Amino acid sequence: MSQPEIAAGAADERRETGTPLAEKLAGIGPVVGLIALCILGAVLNPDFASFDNALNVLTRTAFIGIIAVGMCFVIILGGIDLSVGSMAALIAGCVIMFINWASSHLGSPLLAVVAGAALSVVLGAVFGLIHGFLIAKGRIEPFIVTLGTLGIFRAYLTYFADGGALTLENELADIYAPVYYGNILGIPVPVVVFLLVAVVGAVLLNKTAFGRQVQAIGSNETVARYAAVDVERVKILTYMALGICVGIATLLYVPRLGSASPTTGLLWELEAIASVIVGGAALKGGQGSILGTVIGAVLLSVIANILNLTSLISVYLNAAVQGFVIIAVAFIQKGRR
Amino acid sequence: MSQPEIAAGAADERRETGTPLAEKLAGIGPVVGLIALCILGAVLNPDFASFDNALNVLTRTAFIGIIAVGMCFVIILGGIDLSVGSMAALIAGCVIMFINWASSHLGSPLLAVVAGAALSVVLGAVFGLIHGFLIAKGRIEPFIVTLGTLGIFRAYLTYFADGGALTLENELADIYAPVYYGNILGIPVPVVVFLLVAVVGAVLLNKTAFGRQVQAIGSNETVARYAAVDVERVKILTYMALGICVGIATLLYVPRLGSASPTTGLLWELEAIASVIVGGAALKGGQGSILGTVIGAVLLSVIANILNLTSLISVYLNAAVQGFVIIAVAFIQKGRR
Amino acid sequence: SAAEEVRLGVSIPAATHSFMGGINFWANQAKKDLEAAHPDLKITIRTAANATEQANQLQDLSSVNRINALVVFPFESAALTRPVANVKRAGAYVTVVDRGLTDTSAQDAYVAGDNTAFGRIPAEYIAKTLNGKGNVVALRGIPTTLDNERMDAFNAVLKEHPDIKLLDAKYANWNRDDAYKVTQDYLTRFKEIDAFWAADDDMAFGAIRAIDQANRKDIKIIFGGAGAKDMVKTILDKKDPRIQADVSYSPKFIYDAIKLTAEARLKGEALPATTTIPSTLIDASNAKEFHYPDSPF
Amino acid sequence: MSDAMSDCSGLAVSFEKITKRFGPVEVLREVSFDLAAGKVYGLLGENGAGKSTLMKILAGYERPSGGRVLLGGEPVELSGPRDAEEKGILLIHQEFNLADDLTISGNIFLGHERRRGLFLDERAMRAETRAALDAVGLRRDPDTPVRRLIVAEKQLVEIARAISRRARLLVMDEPTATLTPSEVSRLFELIRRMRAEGVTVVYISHKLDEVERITDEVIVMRDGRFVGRSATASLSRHAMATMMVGREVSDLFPPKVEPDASAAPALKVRDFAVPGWAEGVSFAVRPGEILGFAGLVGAGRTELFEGIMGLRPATGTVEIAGQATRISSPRDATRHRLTYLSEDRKGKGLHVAFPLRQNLTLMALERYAKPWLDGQAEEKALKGAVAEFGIRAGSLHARAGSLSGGNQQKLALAKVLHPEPRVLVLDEPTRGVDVGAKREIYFLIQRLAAQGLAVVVISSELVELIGLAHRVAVMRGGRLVATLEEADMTEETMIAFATGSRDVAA
Ligand SMILES: Nc1ncnc2c1ncn2[C@@H]1O[C@H](COP(=O)(O)OP(=O)(O)OP(=O)(O)O)[C@@H](O)[C@H]1O
Ligand SMILES: Nc1ncnc2c1ncn2[C@@H]1O[C@H](COP(=O)(O)OP(=O)(O)OP(=O)(O)O)[C@@H](O)[C@H]1O
Ligand SMILES: [Mg+2]
Ligand SMILES: [Mg+2]
Repeated sequence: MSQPEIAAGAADERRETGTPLAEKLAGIGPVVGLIALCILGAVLNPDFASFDNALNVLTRTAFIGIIAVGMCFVIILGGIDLSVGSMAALIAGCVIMFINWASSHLGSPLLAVVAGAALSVVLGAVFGLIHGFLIAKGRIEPFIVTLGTLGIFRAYLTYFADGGALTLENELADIYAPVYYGNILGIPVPVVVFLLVAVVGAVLLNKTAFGRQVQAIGSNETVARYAAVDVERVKILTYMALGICVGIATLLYVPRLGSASPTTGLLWELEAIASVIVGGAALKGGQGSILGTVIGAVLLSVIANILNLTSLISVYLNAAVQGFVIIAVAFIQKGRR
Repeated sequence: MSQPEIAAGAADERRETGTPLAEKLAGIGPVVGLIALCILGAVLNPDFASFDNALNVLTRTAFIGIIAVGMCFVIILGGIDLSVGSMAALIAGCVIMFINWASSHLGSPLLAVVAGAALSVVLGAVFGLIHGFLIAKGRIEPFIVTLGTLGIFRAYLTYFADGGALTLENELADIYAPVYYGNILGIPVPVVVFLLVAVVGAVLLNKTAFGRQVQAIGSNETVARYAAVDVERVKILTYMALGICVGIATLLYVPRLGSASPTTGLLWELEAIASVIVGGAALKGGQGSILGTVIGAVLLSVIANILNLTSLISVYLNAAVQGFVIIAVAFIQKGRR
Repeated sequence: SAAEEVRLGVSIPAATHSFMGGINFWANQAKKDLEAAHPDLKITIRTAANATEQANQLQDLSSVNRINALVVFPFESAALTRPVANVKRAGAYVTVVDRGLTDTSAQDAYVAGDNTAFGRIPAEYIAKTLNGKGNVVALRGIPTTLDNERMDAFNAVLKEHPDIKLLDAKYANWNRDDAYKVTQDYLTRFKEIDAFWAADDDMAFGAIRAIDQANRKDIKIIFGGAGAKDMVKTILDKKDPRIQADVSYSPKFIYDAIKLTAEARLKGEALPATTTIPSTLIDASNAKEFHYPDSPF
Repeated sequence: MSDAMSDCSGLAVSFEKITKRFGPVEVLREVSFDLAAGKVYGLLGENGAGKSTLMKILAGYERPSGGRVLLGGEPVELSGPRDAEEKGILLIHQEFNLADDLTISGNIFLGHERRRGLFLDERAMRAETRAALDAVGLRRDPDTPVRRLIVAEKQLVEIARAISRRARLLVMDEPTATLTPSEVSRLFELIRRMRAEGVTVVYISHKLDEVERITDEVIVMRDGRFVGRSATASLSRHAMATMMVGREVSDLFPPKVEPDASAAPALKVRDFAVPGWAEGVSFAVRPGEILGFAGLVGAGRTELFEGIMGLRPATGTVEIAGQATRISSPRDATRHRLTYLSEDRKGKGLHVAFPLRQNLTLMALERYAKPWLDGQAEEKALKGAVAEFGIRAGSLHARAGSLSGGNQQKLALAKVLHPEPRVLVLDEPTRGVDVGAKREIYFLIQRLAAQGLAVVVISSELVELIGLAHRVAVMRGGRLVATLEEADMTEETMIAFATGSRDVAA
């Protein structure tokens, strides 16, 4: 039987003590990277350190962050989902079409918006269910399934939008707007939702049988099966959880621009996966943390934010700086592995 | 350390003593998918079955196919490389700049082209070496390293091209053209090179100690380490091998379009990885085959080709059809796992 | 001869953002209208996600669909030159749209968009409206030759107005979300901005959202590009004082190019070597002409 | 092959004050002793005494925290297993170290591939593999992927791998834990041959009869310390056990408590078949009864029960407590309070990367999720299990993989008992467990049975079956050939049925 996690840690395995103090310290790895980056940002541009900028960054992290929380489960499970960006785009498109249609058919625009928001989550759950079903019951590699649906979801959005953008009617957009632009006690709604999702995710992962079983399957599927874990069911639920996260993210996304186009959600999958991995998970499954994921997501948007706030180098090289920073952060915290 | 293959395949684990017939049959899985698809193609458009069309498809598969052969090693090793598309783009850019420069400095345009082609392979090897080094010695997750270089490579190309395109001078393009457009005994050069790379890859994987060790590391790194396999060295060499494949693919690509721009090679990584996985490898490492990979790559381009040759459905839905077919093919051959 | 059937191939980029959505729409519209009008015309449309795929499709159009006329909107000028030349060599009549090939002998006719005007007009408009003095920021598209042309033209005009300062120009990838983020950060960074140039209406939509959210009153002009229907509508209805003008770059030119090519070929005629579709300033006075409510763009 | 290396004389080893710490936990404390060349040493000690760790240091897998190792009188600093191998030291691991995706031959030559020019010399490797497999008595094609092998076969491959190298000193860490008597005899034949050639052999085992049979001298460790050595001939098994545990070990087996003969069967299996593995198997276990399963490697016992647990496609009827049930997964089985301990501890039994607590409670998580997992209750359960099963771990938060082999086994046992089953199937329950702990496990099984639990014990140790079971079923070639009552349970009869030298009786 292969035990890659031992493999990866063969060297460190020896040093391991009893109490996972080292492990706790390791969790702080990404935090250190984040703090270092923030200090750098503040030095380069004092505006970086402003409260408003912090809220901007957190707010825009919310979509990817929420999706990344779901992705964290899938990656811990030993799976992957490449379709989240397309899924978000398609859900956004469907929700917009639905709200536009419903406002005239349901009578109340507010009701239409609320129903649309609910639809967003339901669609996410359904798409996740389909993924989970194909992967768990159909026994197809998650990479293949979600590569396929990546194309399918985006194609249908493009089809519905006729290649252009689906746009929420103005009046409806105004009703929906507070969901993105509003505040709760001074904190933007998306940030509040992001935090909620992260907390729920962390509780689910660490405090429930489901979370434990996800980790068990990712660590060693055979052992989990022998230990009476209902592997298929847990897999399906995990992909559904990710779908629901995508639905929630989309629910927040729609009021931001009030539109969905074929470019919506492009490459979100890479960002979400990267957040999870930067946050300390292994692509092989079995390990990963929600806190790490949240920090990973914030870290990635802080890099982009700092680059936007400064003009240190040629615009062409922004992506390069981003690349270097990602590798450097991963290197700093590799001790953890 | 999950062993889904046991979990899933407990049934096939029979009392067989000799060569596992089932496994040999399983290797045919993708072939069946390919044949089914070809029959479909021929029914939809008789021109599909023409020799010219077959050569066209094979020729254009060559780039991704060659990269996929290298990717197959990396995936068997248990790694991944997201940067191949950007790497190809950057190499193409550098080679074009070099040839343009060298034709006036080296005196002979032919020499410039030949030197440029060699440079392509050398650059690939160097980039692969850097990846291997960061992954093996730096112990950073391959996903992170190559996500980083994905950005870095493309950023530098954009920088060199000043946001536009780097273009081979016309006269030089004509000298270089036969490398893509030429034939050897009626077979297009890229197809010949593709076959060569595949054969070399297959031999390397199955007939050399290196290939054996790649499989061992992907299967269980600790075991390989305990068995005195020089894990770091093998990892570095594997990423170099992929780099060289990217170099060879680029060498063939440059004469085709004669230019490199920031959009060159976009998403090639997904196509290459998909070829390998459709060809029967597992993303977890340890298993995969070159023949399967080649068939996977051809299969993916046949799908696109059939869609090009027919106008069954809205153009917007092409990607959806592609997605459905990929999932269906994977489902048909899942018995293999 | 006029009797021969015309098999016209149309090769365009896939609908990956709204402008290309418009191109797709108008190409399909042309197919519908023209095939209905001319029974001996067969139009085959192919959409490609990148230059390589477009090269593949050109090959298939030529060798398998056996087209004898081609209208191509190249992904990249340089990259598609050779593949288009191959189609022409196989005997097809080639009309290139928007992005000229690097070797003009590979095309029979060229229907050009005016990218220089696309960059020049907003710069002139901004300079004039600000009376030659103020701060400007720009949102660029995806790094491409055509984006460079537009930016260069924009810069060239600004050079004549030393008191207008271009604070920064970052890529927002013709994408609403990226434009929204970059704009947010511009707003954090620059306290005094007079004008925004978003080199595409899609990006302008993202920028407007961010500006409204930040409640910034210093911005007097938001200038997009290409004339998306919603933007034109805004100008027409005088809904937003910041948006009073746009520059046309209508995806409808693909319709015109297909129509011209098809009709010319049916008669066995050739097109003029170059037809330039001018980019003009859209403002309240002429916005009506640029409003296509049925198009997705 | 070992007979090809006439030039290699055995290695003499001295350990000098070897200390090993894992973090704050000290597992070896100034161990010093010498091994002379060309002898067979038995290394004894309780679970967690540090035997494997010491041997890993000798073979270059671990580095000592203090002290040094001398080879032939020369102090050496081993940089890794390769270095050790070059000096002629080979270790057969207690836990398997095979790459599942490679073939038998690929594994045996991993890192030492034979080449002809640039290419692998498959023919030579295959031939050598076949020879090595013959030597250990494994009749398998060298091209079989290791993934398909059962535990015992993997063990034989491990042994074959070690003997196919040129060893001057061979360490075998519980090589026979899953082997049946015939394989063991063959292995001993090999060891004797090596000794004759001058190879030094260190033999670690908890099977004292084997130690008695094969070793020249016994070295005993306790709590990370060297406690004594003695010529094997001068020691009785009883004395060995006493030396190991540090106190008197009384009867290994508890007195048998007869089950209630009138009780309805707790598990009744009829006409059960696992295609390719077992056919027409029928048996029943009553509450309070301990039913042993004997057979040679390959008899199909493991597969039969994996079939019953819904882990393999199978046909036949299963009744639990009188009710016909369809079991399609271990989950169903657990719901019917039937649990199974796998013989493959690392591959199927434990999450080696998880801490102890998570392993222990995994099968009975519902009990701790109300709805939030109650970490404290889990912790309490762990403490209870540690006490009840005598699990010795440096720290309760350590990963299960860092436990010594025997302690992992105890944890696995605790895990399958955690859901409080009413029928318990134990496949090799005392694999790698020391005498003291074995005795505790036997007493535990007996106690559980007395409380009404029906127990099936699959074991390769016939003595264990005789001492523990009320009845023993013997399987051969996938068929149940005999069910022996208490009176007929002798090693001879069982072997006779298992090998087919006696005809079907019961
Ligand atoms: N990698 C490790 N990290 C932490 N502790 C370890 C590690 N490896 C071994 N130990 C501890 O060292 C002690 C000795 O283990 P070792 O495996 O040497 O015992 P052993 O004598 O071989 O026992 P057994 O008979 O059960 O195999 C045990 O308490 C074990 O938990
Ligand atoms: N005649 C044979 N020659 C070679 N291999 C054999 C032969 N008979 C059986 N085998 C192999 O032995 C294995 C059967 O092991 P199985 O797990 O059924 O045994 P078991 O009764 O559970 O033994 P244990 O539990 O003691 O390991 C199979 O892999 C089978 O291929
Ligand atoms: Mg041990
Ligand atoms: Mg067995």
